[in-house]
Amino acid sequence: MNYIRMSAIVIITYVLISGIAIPIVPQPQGWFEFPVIPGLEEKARNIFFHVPTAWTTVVAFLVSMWYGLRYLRTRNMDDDLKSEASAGLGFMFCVLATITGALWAKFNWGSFWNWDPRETSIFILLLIYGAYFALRSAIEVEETRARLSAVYATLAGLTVPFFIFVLPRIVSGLHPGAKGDPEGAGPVVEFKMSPSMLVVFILGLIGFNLLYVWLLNVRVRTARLEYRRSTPQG
Amino acid sequence: MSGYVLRAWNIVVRLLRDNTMIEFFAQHQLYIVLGVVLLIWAGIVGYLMRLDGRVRKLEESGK
Amino acid sequence: MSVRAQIGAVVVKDVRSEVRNRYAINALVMFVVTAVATILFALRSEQPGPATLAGMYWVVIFFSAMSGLARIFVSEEERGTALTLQLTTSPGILFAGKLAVNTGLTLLLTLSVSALYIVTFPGFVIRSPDIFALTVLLGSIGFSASATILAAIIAKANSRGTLYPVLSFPILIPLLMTVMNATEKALEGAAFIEAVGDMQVLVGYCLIMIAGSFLLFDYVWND
Amino acid sequence: MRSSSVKLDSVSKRFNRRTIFEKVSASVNAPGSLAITGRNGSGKSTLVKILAGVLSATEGKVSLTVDGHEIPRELLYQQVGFVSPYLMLYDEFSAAENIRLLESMRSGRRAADTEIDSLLDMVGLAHRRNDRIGTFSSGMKQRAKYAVALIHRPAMLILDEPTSNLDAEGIAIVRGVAERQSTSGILIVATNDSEEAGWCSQQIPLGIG
Repeated sequence: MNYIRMSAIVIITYVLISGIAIPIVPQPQGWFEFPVIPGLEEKARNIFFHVPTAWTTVVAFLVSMWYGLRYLRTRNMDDDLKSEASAGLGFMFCVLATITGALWAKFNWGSFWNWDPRETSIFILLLIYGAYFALRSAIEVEETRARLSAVYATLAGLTVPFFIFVLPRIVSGLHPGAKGDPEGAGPVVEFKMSPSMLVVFILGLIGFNLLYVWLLNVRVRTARLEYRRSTPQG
Repeated sequence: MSGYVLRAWNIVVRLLRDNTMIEFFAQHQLYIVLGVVLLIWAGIVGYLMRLDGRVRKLEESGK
Repeated sequence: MSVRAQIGAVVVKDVRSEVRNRYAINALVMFVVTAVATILFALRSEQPGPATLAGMYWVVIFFSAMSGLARIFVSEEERGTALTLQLTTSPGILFAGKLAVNTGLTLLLTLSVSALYIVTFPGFVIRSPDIFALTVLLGSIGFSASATILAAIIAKANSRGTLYPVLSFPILIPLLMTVMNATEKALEGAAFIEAVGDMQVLVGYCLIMIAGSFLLFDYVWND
Repeated sequence: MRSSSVKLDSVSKRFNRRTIFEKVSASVNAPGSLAITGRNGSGKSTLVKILAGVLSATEGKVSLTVDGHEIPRELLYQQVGFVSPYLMLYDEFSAAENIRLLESMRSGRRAADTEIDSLLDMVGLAHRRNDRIGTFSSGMKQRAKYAVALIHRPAMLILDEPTSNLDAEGIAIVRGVAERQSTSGILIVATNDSEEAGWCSQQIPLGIG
């Protein structure tokens, strides 16, 4: 855990410094300069923060679902604590990803929200997290709460393939001539970045996931303490 | 002690008077953003470390 | 086959119960009528295009279904007959029966909303009946597959009425988007080949949701 | 007569982190009977629900064996009859309809009219055969539940507070049912009435201490 903590701090600090400070120039000379991506320019820096948070959101959701399924098998309340903690963090990262995405969209596409496929999927992820917590707060018996929220998380997880494979096609069908500049997002989505950017980008992915692991660890431990404290003795 | 403070003050005054610092940041506004972001990040890390330590203490006292 | 007879008995029981009590039907009918009337007031003499009509068509179905489909498990829980059911059938048989009843109810709902739309909106002309029929059929099956297991979850929670649409919406979005897309094509008179992709998505959704709910229902139903 | 036996192997139940009961063990071989006694809130109803496969135990194991085969939990309903005041029948159906519908849900078979009539006759409801359960008094509802619980000749009959809401005639009927079940199969009675507990050859007290 100590290694995870230290590497999360080091990597994210590095990503912050290099992601913000490395100048973007037309002809990059080495690792300390980024090339200009047409249509993105300085806005390209968002890649290093937005994409990792969005990625972590999905990871957190899958972890939550995994522990939910494990609860159904083991009926061990500790698995439910983990599932809930991961969902809470996922929600936080989801909000961050939505805000960074919306800010970027404002300056790149002209408005905060365009219902582009990716924006739609993150919106739905927010809804799923919201529904998950609404369900949890509506059930008083903790065994039932753990059971039903695990089932709901799994049901929601079953729809994920549809968002990944189906949504982009359908939404562009629903919104012909949608505003925006598909060229701008192209190089990012298809990982056609210059090596100097790719390094920072991948470090960003790793760093934010390590941060998530650390946060999850702290949250699960506090949840365990709380659980133990409220358990009647004897 | 007061000698150091005085010397630092003099440097700041000179930087401001000659406009070197202001010019530098006027050309590279990104560094201000970087400074702010790093400050926030340091705050978050510090808070998390403290929280982590407190939780560990509680865990140990519970055993 | 004993299993088929058992599932049939669940269906018979629910249908007969519905005929005597009209828990769901009355709510559904009133909801559909009010929703369509509100849309008509809002539009006055405007004539919306196929995309808007297809969207509004499924919006009415979604919200009416949300007002009625949860009854199938909530009523058992409220009357205390859930325990009786637990003592009389296995979860799989019960779920199959309830799913069949809800699918029937949803089909009835889509058919009556279609009829109402055809009568009240001059622009709602089904130019590709093949696409429309298949969309409505697959849409209803997928709809009720998700709605039935969510109803079972809701029945065990407090604040049931408000929670149901909240839980269903994210899970139904892929389905809603696809059926809206396909319905739009049906209203525009597209050839069937153009909607094949949508149909594949719908079939996939139905299969995944039905299989998933069958596997998960045990955990919802039994403590 | 089928050979059957039920076994409770150190069964515990916790609920919202509260222990209801801990390490309860017992076993009954057919023909035989077991009374579960204890104060209100000692977990009698919880234990019989675990026996019926409706609730799961937090720890321990419950197994019902019929003709040498252990019945999996999802098929327990075919072997168990259950009567209790908190069990509800469908108000909108008549007594005969309730029996027929529930039996066809259970086994897929259509119960013969004669079968239903003889059961209703036994519990003294023959004259109200076609009246809706919703119009019944609570004692009559309790009687109807016996008919529903016996139609499939269960290997294990579970009675939770068997005589609640019943008059003297009803109690006599129930005593007859209990006697027949304990000489042909397994009878489980959960009660805090010492007379009812006396119908059974074994007793386990819950919630001591």
